[in-house]
Amino acid sequence: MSKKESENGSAESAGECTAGDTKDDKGLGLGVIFFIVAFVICFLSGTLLFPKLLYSKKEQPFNFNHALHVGEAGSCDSCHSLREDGSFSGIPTLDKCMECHTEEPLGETKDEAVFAEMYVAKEKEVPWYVYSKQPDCVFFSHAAHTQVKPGGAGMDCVTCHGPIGETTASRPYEENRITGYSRDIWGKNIWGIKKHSWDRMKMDDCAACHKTETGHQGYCFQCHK
Amino acid sequence: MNKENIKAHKFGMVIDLDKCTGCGSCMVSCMSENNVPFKEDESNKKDSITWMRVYKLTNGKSFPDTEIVYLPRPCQHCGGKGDHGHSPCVSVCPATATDYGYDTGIVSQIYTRCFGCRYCMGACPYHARYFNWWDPKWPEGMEKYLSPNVSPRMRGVVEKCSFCYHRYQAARDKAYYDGREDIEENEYQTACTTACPAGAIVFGDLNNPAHRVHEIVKPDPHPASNNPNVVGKSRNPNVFRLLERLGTNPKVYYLSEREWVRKAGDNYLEGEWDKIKNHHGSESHG
Amino acid sequence: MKVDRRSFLGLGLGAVAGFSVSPVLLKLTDDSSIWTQNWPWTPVPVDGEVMYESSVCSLCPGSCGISIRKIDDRPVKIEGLTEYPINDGGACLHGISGLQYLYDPSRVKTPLKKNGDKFEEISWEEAVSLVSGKLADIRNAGTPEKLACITDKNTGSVSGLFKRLLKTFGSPNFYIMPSLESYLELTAASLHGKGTTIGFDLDNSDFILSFGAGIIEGWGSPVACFKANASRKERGATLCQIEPRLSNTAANADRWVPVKPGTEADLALGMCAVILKNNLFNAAAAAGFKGGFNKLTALLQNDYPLSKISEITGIKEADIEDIATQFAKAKMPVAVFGKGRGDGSQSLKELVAVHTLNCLVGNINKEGGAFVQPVKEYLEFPEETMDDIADKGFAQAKLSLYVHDLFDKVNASSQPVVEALLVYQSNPCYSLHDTKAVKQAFGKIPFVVSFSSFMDETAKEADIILPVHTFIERLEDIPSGAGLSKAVVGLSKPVVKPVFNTKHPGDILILIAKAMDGSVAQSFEWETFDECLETAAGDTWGDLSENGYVILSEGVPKIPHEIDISFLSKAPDSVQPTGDGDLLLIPIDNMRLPSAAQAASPFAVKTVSDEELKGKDTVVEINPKTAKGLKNYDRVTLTTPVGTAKVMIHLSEGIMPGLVGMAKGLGHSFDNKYVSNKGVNINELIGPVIESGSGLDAAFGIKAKISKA
Amino acid sequence: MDSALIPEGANRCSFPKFAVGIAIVGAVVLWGVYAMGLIWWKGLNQTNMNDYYGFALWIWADLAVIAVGGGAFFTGLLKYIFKVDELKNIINFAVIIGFICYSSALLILAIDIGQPLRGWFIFWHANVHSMLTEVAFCLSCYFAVLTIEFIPNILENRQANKVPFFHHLAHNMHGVMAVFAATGAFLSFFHQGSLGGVAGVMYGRPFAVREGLLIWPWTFFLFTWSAAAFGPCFTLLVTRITEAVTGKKLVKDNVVHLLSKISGWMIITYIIAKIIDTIYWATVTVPGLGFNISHFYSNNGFYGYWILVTEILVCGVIPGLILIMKSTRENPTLRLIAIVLGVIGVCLNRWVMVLQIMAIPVLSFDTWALYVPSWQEVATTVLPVAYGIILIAVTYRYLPVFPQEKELNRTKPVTE
Repeated sequence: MSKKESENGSAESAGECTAGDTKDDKGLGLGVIFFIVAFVICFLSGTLLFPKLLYSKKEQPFNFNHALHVGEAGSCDSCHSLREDGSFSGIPTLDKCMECHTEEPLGETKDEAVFAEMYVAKEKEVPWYVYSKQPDCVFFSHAAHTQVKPGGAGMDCVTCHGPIGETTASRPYEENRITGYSRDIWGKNIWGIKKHSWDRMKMDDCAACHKTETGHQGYCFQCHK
Repeated sequence: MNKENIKAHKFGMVIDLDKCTGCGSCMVSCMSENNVPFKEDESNKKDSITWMRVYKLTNGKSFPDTEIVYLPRPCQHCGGKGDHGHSPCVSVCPATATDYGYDTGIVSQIYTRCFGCRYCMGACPYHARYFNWWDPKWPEGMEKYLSPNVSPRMRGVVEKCSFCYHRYQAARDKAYYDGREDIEENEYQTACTTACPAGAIVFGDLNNPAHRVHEIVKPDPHPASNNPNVVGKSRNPNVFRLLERLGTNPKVYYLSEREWVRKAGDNYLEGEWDKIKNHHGSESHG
Repeated sequence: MKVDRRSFLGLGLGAVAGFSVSPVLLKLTDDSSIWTQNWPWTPVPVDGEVMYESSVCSLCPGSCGISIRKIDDRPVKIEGLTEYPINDGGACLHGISGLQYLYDPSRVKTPLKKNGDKFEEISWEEAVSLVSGKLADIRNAGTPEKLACITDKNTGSVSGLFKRLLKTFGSPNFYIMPSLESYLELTAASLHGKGTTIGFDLDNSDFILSFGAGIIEGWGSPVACFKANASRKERGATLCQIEPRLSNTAANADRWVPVKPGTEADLALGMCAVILKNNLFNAAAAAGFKGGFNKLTALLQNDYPLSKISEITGIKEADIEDIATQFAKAKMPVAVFGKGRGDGSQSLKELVAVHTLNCLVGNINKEGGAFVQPVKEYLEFPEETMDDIADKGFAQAKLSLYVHDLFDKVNASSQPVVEALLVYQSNPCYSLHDTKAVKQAFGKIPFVVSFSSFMDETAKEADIILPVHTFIERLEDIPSGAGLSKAVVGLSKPVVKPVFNTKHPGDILILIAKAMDGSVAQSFEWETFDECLETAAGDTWGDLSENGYVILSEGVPKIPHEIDISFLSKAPDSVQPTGDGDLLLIPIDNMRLPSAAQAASPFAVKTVSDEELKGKDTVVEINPKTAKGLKNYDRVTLTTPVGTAKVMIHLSEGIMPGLVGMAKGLGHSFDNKYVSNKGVNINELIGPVIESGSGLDAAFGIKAKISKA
Repeated sequence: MDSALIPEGANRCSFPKFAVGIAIVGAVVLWGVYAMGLIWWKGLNQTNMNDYYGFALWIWADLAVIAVGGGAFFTGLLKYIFKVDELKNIINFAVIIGFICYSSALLILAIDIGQPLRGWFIFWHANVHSMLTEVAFCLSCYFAVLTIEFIPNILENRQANKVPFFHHLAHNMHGVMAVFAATGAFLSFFHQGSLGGVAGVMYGRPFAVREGLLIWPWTFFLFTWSAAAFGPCFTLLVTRITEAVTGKKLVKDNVVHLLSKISGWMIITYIIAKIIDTIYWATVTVPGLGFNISHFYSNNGFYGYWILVTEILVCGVIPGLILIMKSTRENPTLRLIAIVLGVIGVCLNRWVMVLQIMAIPVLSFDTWALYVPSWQEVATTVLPVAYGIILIAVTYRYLPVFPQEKELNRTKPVTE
């Protein structure tokens, strides 16, 4: 709006003050060119360069083959399970891993060797980066979403987490330099455009789904603590 | 009306002031449960964060006819005029940092949304809302006892009692896990309720006639005949609410056999109390 | 080509427009919104699996069962343990704040040795060798009786080990701090014979006559009392509270009878007289009285006529008669004693007089009455090995009967009568009357060892501090007492790894004993305290470790008891307050402020009323009639024969004119800004008054003056 | 030194003298800025506010400056919409005062909130039901309008006006100013009103609560009306002070008389409404809630009936009467008394509607809560005053604020 006004202003003043002065037309032309060049550069850098600056990349401690584990263990909840009190256990602890693994590697990958040497041998938990990590103010009940009806919503993991179970390698974790949030919260697409239900995990996405599924976007305390 | 409202809960509390001993367990249990900070000098009660505050009331008579009663005051979780959910604080918050959960009747407070204008505090006649005048600081190492169920607050935001909403969430998680549609009365109890050694606090669903709180309070679902703003008045003559006449419709009820205590719950013009006391709590009974 | 103003304009506008239609603005707005919501200095508690562990609280004699909620290894909340026989789910504010003690800023983090005015850190090895070396010197000098020890109680394995150490060392000088349990045992000893104790069946009584017992002020086992009080309301049982001030108990009672302080014994005896005169006593019970029932009857009838009692106590004759009659006629009456929390100064005359009411109406070992039975023992230590030095030393007479007297003796003598003092789980430099004198005595004792978790007033006076685990870091048997109608022993368990370089007190004693020779080392053959407890508990251990508690006795004792009233027959005198002020300063016990060994937690201090503490000032309570124009929060100087203090005024209609009520439990002086340097320690203002006939410090107050500051 | 910037034909004091004056007031500004920095850095614990006094001195100052700044919108409304042409001689100054008041109000709000960096959440996450949201939106928009109204005056500076673009811009903006004035009046109506609404909707506070029309409590209308009534008083007062300081007559008497007259009638109508409101509130509203009005004016060491009498009679009825009667209105002393009383009256009203509300106990067992502001609060409250003085001094010196100045001071060029 300010642009329009100023342009009008300047055109008017040009017309009134220096009518007949042809140099101004040239100037205007040059202005337009500069405008277009600046516009394109800024637009492109805002779209392409900006995300690169905004996020820092962090590699996971070692590569994790989800597809392989799903094949061996069966399903997501073999490792990412609900506890008996209904809370979600999240990323498995070393103890959980060691229910299947042994001191000796089961396979021959370099990653498993790292796991065995760096973590199992030292009895240290693996410091995984959690792609879907929500901030402290958020309460999220996995039970409410994954448990079957009539109590729960009976959703599957993919709806929010995407087909992570089919991946054979861990992608780098991207952290927003301003907020410290995982990139998965805003989503890969810098415009915030989502094609799949799992492309974004912002509050509005929760609210939109709640609105569709329950008729109401939900009250603050349903998801905040 | 949406699906969630059909089976809505209305969590509330009734506190037996004759049993209350003023021991302070509820206050401390609340602080410990909800990561309430503390500071060097807490003797100025006007800047001391106590979601649950125990007031001391006296009957104003001189020695030896003096009487004392203690009155624990959590957030009253007002339903607002006509019990429509427009609590005094909720309707004034400019940033929607507090809302009324129509599914539970609980008034929320979202610390990350609040920017500290304190309008809600001005609007609340119960002084149930507290401001973080200081950044909370724990002595070295003590932050290890903080509970992950309640976010610690930052300086410059308002906080208040949440009826231990996280306990409701935990109870629901358990119910989901067990494949139950709803929670049992004893599964969701606030930290003050469970801590009270005198058993003076009863908490439950005011919409559920099987719950003890409902049995004691017997809330009248209809608006009071003399004040359409008042809904949910108790039909128990010994039960009252604080400042009921304002139409805030608190969900915290109080119980006392002592008349002066019941009278202290609200403001009355001269002679007014004597006219209504016998009908108090039962005026819309018939 | 000329680059002019318009080119720049175009450039600028293009840049703005380009960024505006790119995602930058939207994304940055959203990100800055998020950025302002999470400040890095606000702690984010780590989430994990929720687990509950049960244990027993030993912060006070209440011995409540507690449930500790943990997130993975991290305890986050203490709550009452449901179905525990004492508190069944209830919890008091101090227990709930228990985790604050774990991380208390004043915790002693490692063994310390005093060097001049300062403490320096030493290793455990050095600490143990210093203590054992010093003790060995005393023993080798042939004066083992010059080792003294103070703990909080007589029962339990840790106190047992301290006693064992002293006995095998050769010293009889083992003392305990006054507690309700100690007074119950004294009263029982006087009326029913040594080795017995008294419990009150408050849960079932239909008429509770309390002589100042702060049933909801922290008296006895506080949570059990809160529950009994609540059940009283439900049962419709009566509570009649006799005390000079409208305490919470008085406020909650059915009847509050203000009495002049210090005249409770006379009142109780006056009521006895009424009961005797009106033939309301239980004849069968009275028939069994030993020690001169007739003499007592005659004494009461002559010396305690209603009119005189009324004048002494300030209570109307009709009221005295009425209360005595109601008490005697009640189905299950019980008279309860132990002013305030019951752990302060008490007069044996008063205790015995009140309990005589129980005896007269024949409610001993009846439902709803007073239960008299032997102190329950559940521990059996192996026989001590005693060498000559031990035998000789142990046979010596104790320096004094009670702990307050010990320090008088120390102060009175020019020679060191105590060469070394061990202090455990008690804070005499804070909680005994005339703390200045107590500290002076500490200065005269050449070697003081404090077994303490905190740098409290007493630890500060010590030469060596051996830091012990707090109650949630250690295994310990916790026997109940404190006037409960049942006897329970609970097991306190370590629910968290020790936060600092501390040790279990039992383990420290074993280490010290092993570093010595002779009968001491031979009597401590266990490797660890855990082993010691397991063997000493014997048969009890299985149930104790499995259930977390064992009920030692419950219900009405079906055992005979004797009643010996010879103490009262001697017509002992009542104590009088010292000084010549026109006012009487009395202590106020309040649930929110612990008064004994354990200082308050920051949470507890936060709950303290601004009618008791304002900023750094103690607020004292006076009746407006006494105020003489003083207003709320006026500053005054309070002077007693023992000390002076600057305090503030709170006007209250709930206190008898002529009295100044001051909260107990304030005025700590150690390094915890949330708790210390707040108000005045009342024990700095009150001096001991020894009761003739019992030797107890029975000071219920002290004369005082106030003048405008 | 700076004579090139001074409007043509105007007499101004020497630059050093001016600089010294600015420096003195500037020191006060610095003091305020220091306090502001403390508050931002250390937090609101630097104030004496507490959980009972969530709203205190600042909110009063905020409401007061907005009320007295109401002269801008009301004069604008009269000038541009109702075409009261004489007012063009004071409209510039009214706008400047309004600009100062509103920028101060925004600054105060920025200090007052606990998390200043989140202040924009009021727009980003707005709750449309909150009166404060309405205040924030209208306040910000109206501040933008005031800025736009102020710009032409700035562009009339001798040097700026030499730039043809600025010259024409100023000219054209004057042309469309009616649109902005209308917008401003509309916005002002709402935010002045919603500031009143802030108090009126607090139904938990019997002293504040009022019944009303639809969603708007009566205080909504009373606040708008009082701002329109007393705002011009403040404009006149500041003009009078400026005249006294500069030793010059800047606005012709007929303009002053006209504005006084309008203000007088507004005050009278307002005060009648206010009296009716007070009587209704005292006899119907609060007794229905169990309160006798003596509850609000007794049992404390400060708030008595005097405040009610002062606000309504001394600072309402009296100035109103003085200003509606020609003889008294045209007596400079009486007029000055009236406008001073008027300004005090509206400020007192805002005080009562902010601070007294907070002081009064509502729970039967609560007590009065009185509060004394900390020096940081005082300094930050004085800050806008000092800033206002500087801005007026600068604009007066360099801009042709008063169109009649030259005419009125033609004969005898005097330096102050």
